[in-house]
Parts: sequence; structure tokens; C-alpha cells
Amino acid sequence: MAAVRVRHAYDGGPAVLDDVSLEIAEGRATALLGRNGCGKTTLLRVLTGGLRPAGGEVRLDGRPVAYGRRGLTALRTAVQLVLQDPDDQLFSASVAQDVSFGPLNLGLPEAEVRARVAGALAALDIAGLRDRPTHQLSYGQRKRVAIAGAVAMRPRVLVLDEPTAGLDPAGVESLLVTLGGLRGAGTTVVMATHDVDLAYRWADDAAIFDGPLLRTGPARELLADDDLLTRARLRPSWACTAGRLLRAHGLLPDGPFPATPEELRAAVPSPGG
Amino acid sequence: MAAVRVRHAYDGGPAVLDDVSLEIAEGRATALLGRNGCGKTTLLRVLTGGLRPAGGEVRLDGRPVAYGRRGLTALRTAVQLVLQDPDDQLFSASVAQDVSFGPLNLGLPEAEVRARVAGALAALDIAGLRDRPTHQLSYGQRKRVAIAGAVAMRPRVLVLDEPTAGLDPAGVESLLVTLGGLRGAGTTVVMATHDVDLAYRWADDAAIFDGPLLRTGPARELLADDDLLTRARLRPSWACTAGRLLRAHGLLPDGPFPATPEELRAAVPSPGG
Amino acid sequence: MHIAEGFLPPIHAAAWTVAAAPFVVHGARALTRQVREKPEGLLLLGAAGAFSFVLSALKIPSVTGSSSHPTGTGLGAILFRPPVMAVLGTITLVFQALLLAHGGLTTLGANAFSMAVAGPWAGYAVYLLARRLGGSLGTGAFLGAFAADLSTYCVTSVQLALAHPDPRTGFAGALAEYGAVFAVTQVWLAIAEGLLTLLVVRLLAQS
Amino acid sequence: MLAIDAAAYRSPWRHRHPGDKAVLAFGLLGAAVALPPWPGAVIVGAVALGLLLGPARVPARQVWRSGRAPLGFAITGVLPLLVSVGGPGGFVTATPGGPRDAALVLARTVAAGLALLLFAFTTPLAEALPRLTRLGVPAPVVEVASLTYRMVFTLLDTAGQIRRAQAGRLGYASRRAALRSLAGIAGALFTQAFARAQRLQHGLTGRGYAGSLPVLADGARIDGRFVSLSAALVAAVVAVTLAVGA
Repeated sequence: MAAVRVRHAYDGGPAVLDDVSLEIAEGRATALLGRNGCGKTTLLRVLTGGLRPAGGEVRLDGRPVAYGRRGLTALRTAVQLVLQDPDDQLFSASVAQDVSFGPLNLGLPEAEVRARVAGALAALDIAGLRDRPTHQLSYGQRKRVAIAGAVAMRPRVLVLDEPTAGLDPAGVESLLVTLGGLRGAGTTVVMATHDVDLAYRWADDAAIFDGPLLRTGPARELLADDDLLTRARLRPSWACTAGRLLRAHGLLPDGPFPATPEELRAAVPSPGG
Repeated sequence: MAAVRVRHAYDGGPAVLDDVSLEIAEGRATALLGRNGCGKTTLLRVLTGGLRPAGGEVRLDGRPVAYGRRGLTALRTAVQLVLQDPDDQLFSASVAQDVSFGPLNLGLPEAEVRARVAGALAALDIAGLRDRPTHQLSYGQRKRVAIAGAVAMRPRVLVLDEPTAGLDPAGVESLLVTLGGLRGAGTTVVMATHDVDLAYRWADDAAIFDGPLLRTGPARELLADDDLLTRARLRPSWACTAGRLLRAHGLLPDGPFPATPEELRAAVPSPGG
Repeated sequence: MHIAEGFLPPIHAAAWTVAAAPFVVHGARALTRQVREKPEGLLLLGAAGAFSFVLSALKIPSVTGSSSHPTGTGLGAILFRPPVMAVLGTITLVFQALLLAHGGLTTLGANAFSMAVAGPWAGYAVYLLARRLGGSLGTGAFLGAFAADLSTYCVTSVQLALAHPDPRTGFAGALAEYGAVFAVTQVWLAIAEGLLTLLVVRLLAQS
Repeated sequence: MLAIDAAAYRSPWRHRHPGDKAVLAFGLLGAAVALPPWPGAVIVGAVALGLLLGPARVPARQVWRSGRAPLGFAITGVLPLLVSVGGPGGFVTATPGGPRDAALVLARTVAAGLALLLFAFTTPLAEALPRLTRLGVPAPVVEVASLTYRMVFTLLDTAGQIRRAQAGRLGYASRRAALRSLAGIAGALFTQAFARAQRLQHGLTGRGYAGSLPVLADGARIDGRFVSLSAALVAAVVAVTLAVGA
């Protein structure tokens, strides 16, 4: 799917998106980066049909999305957005009820709804929470329930806004494992984040808001461009900085830089060896 | 100030804090680390008088805190807590009114209250926001207003729970500058965080929840202990991992490791040089 | 359905203010007592007030295809009891007048009487009656909200008919006319609000 | 989020004492309601509109957007004045003098509505509310109202987010689904509002919260000149109305 030359402004305000294009390649992991207020969230809402752009178009399978009821239903069946704050997304008494909301609205038969709920809970590794009231769960658990609600729609593209915000390091790790599972099952995943090292580690493709311009390309190239990152008011990544220094001194073989401290330790020989 | 052998459990639940001690050295920056649910937030509430521990005691200037009205007022004049979500702390639609709440509760005369409000807004670099309603502010701006509300109490110790959560990299940088200013003015600052690299960069002392035990010590030592970090379900830091490798190969002089990618780049000579 | 600013003649505006005042003052005393008893009272009531306002700002689909807003008076009365609702409802009406230009200050008394007094009391009474007669929580909530809605509109129709009686058929004629104008949309709206309240109360009871 | 509220914080009269604006706007409001609608309502309406568009610098489009809903009510509300149902003349008949009565009520409503908007568009509620205690409103009521005002915006924001999230999961694809979605919003708002209240209590305890929320209102003073000019303007409106009407 793709956003093509999209423009948008809220209610007479300044343009939030100005001529922005983004192509999301099927089956790949795309990271969207930019400082707060750059238009990231607006772009995600445009892509997922939550907002009709003032100009340009959103394309699904090469065809522009029609903003009638049928067109939007088609888009929403294909693409699902998970918001940063799970409390903006959970509104039912129990976990199972919340996850069943989307499938019920699709008009599926009850058996199919049940199967989808069970499948989504299993995919998010929260089958044990199914009968718990949502507001008694921890933040990380609520986040998983919110994702399960989107996954139960069986979207081809899953879009996550800052999914790691508020999680502790162990929570981030297990979320990445879960997303890996979804990708293995064929889902295209898009993630908005501030964390350059996380994006370097996780993404195939990257898109970075450089002021109003959206730069796109392979993650390992784009995220190694410190000038671009600085202009975008992001930080240079540890992975590229450390990797580059070690490689310059002949301590790291060619290829992508190790993406975590653990990988780095494993890749660099100790001085005796 | 210090927490000595503190124990706490919520309403018949399991112990959240079990025999935990923490000494906060005056004038130093202390980072408190641990996974979600380890008791970090509970410890912060105990330290700041929001929660009376079931066992053990909190000491201020060597004397145990009395939980009567006068004792608590003395503690709150000395120690202030800023919560992670600013909306849990901002009750007024007006920035200036919200910041005036604490000083008014201290029974200060109006002129002094106005002076403190102005001082706190200036210290947080948000004097320009004073006439904006809270609901028109961005998340980062609301966070600053919440901190200003605590700073207006002129505490000797300022305690912040996950102050960088939800901020973008530029927001984190400017918050660190602001905290530096407060420390320069003599405030002791304590910060709870998940981010080991941030703690390594910022803190003098560290305290890490290793299961129910709280390990304390100089930040540069404690945060370089990868075994401890792994047991605490945190990640090893980039700064220590990269720094150690480079030092092992003779590329980095002795001393603390460079704490940011920029510092690392500046510290390691290029191969030609 | 808020009576717009200036729609009532001054005598009527004053009279309805006098009629609503004892309920609101009584509610304010109850509220002050609640706040003094426990410090969390103030924050909970602020949350309740905000909840009432935002509830009345939700758009609910109506039969005609246009949309309308729930009054929230039935739900509010069941959750917070009518005396406190008299104050919270009046605060909501002041905010609606000043933030949304719905209703007004000279018509505040009349609107408070219908939406913060009559509606909540009628809704609460019907809810209690239904529960006493063995009705389920859901049935009670549905009937209570339905009654609150309907009584609000009946009182509003009476207020309008008193203010603008028909020169030939008098108050009764005007009441029939206002009743007819509002009944078409409001009966369905009352049913929709009853259903909504039923769902909300069930949801809250489960969690 | 709420257009009138946002405009009030941008108003050139924003830093005036709320009392200044109350004398002017509520003076005109009283005149609109109390004076005979002809010519009183027309004069008050013109003056209030002139003040809104002129010194208060509210764009005409915003006045129209905020005024059209109450105008809709007023037009529906005067329809029964035009006809009689039943009675001696037949089932539905035109009321004699109906159009004139309807026009007068409509004029009074418009004039009074504009006077109300004059206050609403120039006075941030955050500054007006704490001063209500001076008018005898009990402090707890004022504090509940102030908290309500603050929390309305966080809850509206949440309501909007949940609504969009529901739409993304096809929650408004049918009327049945829409009703279920709305109940979900109301339920979530209820639990969140009270959870928030509890967390606010934790957040405020450290700053000395013990059941009341004292705040310092901004330092604006009543401007004697503005108040006397306002009173003179209202008096002039009354005088002209009575003179023309006589």
C-alpha cells in the first residue's frame, strides 16, 4: 500500500503533511521516525483511513481508496492501527469482549469470531488474560490486548504508533518477539518510533521526517546517515557509531553493524584472540 | 535523606518492598532502575511521603519522619515527587494557577506565591506558557508544567518518575539541560528510569532492583555490571559495551566510558591519526 | 434540547430560576458535605462532572439519520444520585452555555429545572421502582433513562407552552404543538438513550 | 478542541478582569431580555455583534458557527407560534399575529445569544471560575467546577481517540454497532475518569492536598474606565430603545 503526495492540515491550521509519499512494501518491516509533532501520527491516521487527506491519495493494491462506506471497510479490513496509549483503544469490560469487537463488526459468524479471538490472544501470548477486566491489567498487558484487538481483524498491514513507549527493556524484547511471529505469519508491520537504535535493529525499510520532507530507503542506509538524523532532530545511533569506529580500526567485518550490545560483543574479537 | 529497611505491601497483597534501604546523597544525581512492577514507583512514593511504609522508616536529616501533619509538611517542603503522566498531576486549566497550588498550601503570602510561580516557570523555561490553558499544551510542555509545580515548592530533593517517557530525543536533551540547571541551583535530583544508557550518562549514583534486593553504588560501577543488569531484566548499556571493546583494543584512554554516541566519536582517534 | 438564551420572557426566566434554586442549593450542601467528609470526594465529583459533560457531547445516531446528543441525566442520576446531579447538571449546563452556546444563562433556571432536577428525579424514581418490582439492573437502567429523557422533554414543552401560549387555544394548544414538534424525534431518542444506558450500566456492572 | 474556548484564550480582552466583561455582556443580555423586543432586541443585537466583530475581533465565521445551533432551536421553537392546532377555526390554522410574535421572539433570542457569545468569546473560564467564590458560590462547588473544566478536555480527547479507534475496527459500520461503540466509549470514560481522579489525588498529595484546591487567580484588576463605559453603553441602549419605542 502507499500514500501518494498526501497533504493535510487541521481546521485552518498550518499544513501538517505537505506532499508526503510513502510506499509500504508487502511483507517488510517499516520504521517511521521523526520528532514529536512532525506529522508522524497524522500520516499513520491517513494510511489507516482514520483521516481523509486534504490532498493526494492513499492506494491499496494500486487502486486509490474510496472514502465511501465500502471503500473504508475494505481499507480497514486490510490495514489496522494500534495507538500509543492502550487506554485510547480499550473500552470493553473484558479482554475477550474487547478483542471480539472488530470481528463482530465484520459480521462474521459466532464460531469464526471465537476462533479469531482465540487466535489473536494466542498470537499476543495473552490467552491467560481472556476473562480479565481490561482496567485491572498492567500497562504492558493492556498494550498487548490493544494489539490483539487489531490482529483479530486479520489485517495484511499492522501499523503501530510508538509500541515500545512505556515498556521496560524486557517488555520491549518480548514485543519484538511477538511482532516477529506476526511477520512470520505474513503480516506487514509498520512502526512509528523515536528510537533510532530500535529502528536500526528491527526495520527493513525506514522513513524519516526531515522537516516536512519524508526521506525513505533501506533502514541500514538511512539510519546510518548522521546528518539526516541530526536534521530530523533525532540522535545518531549507538549501533552505527560504535560499529563504524570498530570497523575503521579493522575490528569488525563488513556487513550491517551489530544492532544490540550483545551482538556487538559477540562480533568483535577479544584482543588476545 | 534515606529510606531504611522499608517494607510495604498493598492491601493484603504480596510484599512490593521488602527490607529495602536507599540513601540519597545531598547534591548528587541518583538514578533508580528496575523492570516494571519491581517496586520503583512504590519506593518513590514512600520516599516522598505519599505512602506510609508498613515497616522501616524514612529519614530526613538523620531523623525519622513523623507521619503527623507537621512531620509530613516538613517532608513535603523538603522532597517533591513528579509523576510519569503529567495529567495525573495537573488539576487546573491554567498553568500559573496549577503551579501556585503547592506554595499556597504552604501558607505563603500572595506576593511570595507569585514570586515562586514566576521562578518555577523560569527554571523550567516555560514562562511563555503561563497564559496558555493546560489543555492546549503538548505532552512535553505539560510535563514541564508538572515539574514546575514541584519546583515551586523549592524542594531540596526533586524526585522524578520516568521523566523522559514519551519525550522525543530533542525533548530528552532539553529536559537534561533543565535538570542540570536545577542541580546547579543546589537541588538533589532522583530519577527512576528503564534506560540504562540514560542513567549511565546522567547519574552519579545508581540503585538497581535486583529482584527484591536494591543494589546501590556509584553509577559508573553499577551500570557497567552486565550480570547485575541481566538479573534485573535490564539491557547492558551501549556505552559500557562499546567502550569496553574499544578500550580492550587500546583505542580508548582510561576513565569513564563516553556516555553518548557523540562523545564516543570524539574520544576514539580515527585510524589515520 | 436546551432552551436557547433569550427564548423565555424575563418573568418566566426568573420564575424557573426560583423553582430550580432550592434543588441546586440543596445539592450544593450535599456536595459540600461529601467533600468535607473525605478528601477524595472533591476529585471524584470533578470526574463525575466531566463525565456528565462529555457524555452529553457524544453524538448518538437517531432514526431520522441526523444525530443528536444524549442528556445523560438518567445515567447520572443512577450513578451519582439526584441531589448531587442537580449541582453537576447545573455546572454542565453553564459549561454548555459558555463553551458550546447550547442553552443560556437567562434560561439556565428553566434548563436546570428540566435537565438537572426533573429528569434525574423522574429517572431515579422509575429506576428504583423498577428494581423494587424485581426488574434487572438493565431493565431499571433502560426504564430510568427513558423516563429521565421523556420527562425532561415534557417539562421543556410545558415551559415553552407557558411562555408562548397560543392566542386562540391557550396553554393547552401550545403544549400540544410543542409536544408534537418534539415528540417525533424525542421518543426515539429516549429509547436510544435508554438502550445506551442499559449497555453502559451492564458494562460497568461487569467490570 | 472547543472553538469558543480556544478563541477566548486568544481574545484581545483575555487579560481583562472577568468582571469587566461581565458588566458589558451581561448588561446587554439583561437589556435584550428585559426590554421590549422592538426595537430593543434589534439595537442590542447590533451592538453585541458590533462589539464581537469589532473590538473583540472574533471572525464572523466563528460567530456564525457557534450561533447556528441555538438559532436552529429558536426557529424550531417559534414554529408553533405561527399556527394553531384544533380550536374553533379548523384542525390547523394560521395564528393571527403569529408571524409578528415569532419575529419578536426570534429577535430577542438572537440578541441575547450574541450578548452571551460576547462574554464566552472573550473570557477564558480558567480565569472566571476561581472568582466565583467572591460572588458567594461555595468554594467546593467552584473547585468541582474547575476540576470538571480541566478534566473535560482530557476526557474529550480520550473520547475522540476511542471513537477513531472503534471506527478503525468498523465500530460505526451499522447502527447496531454504533450503539455498542457508544456504550463502550461511555463505559471507558467512566472508568478512566474515576481512575484519573484517584491518580490525581496521589499526584496532589505531595503538594499538600487535603480536600481543597486553592489557586491564585491572575492579577487582573477591574478596569473602572471599561466598566463605566460599558454601563454607559448599556444605559444608552436602554434609553434609545425606550425613546424609539415610545
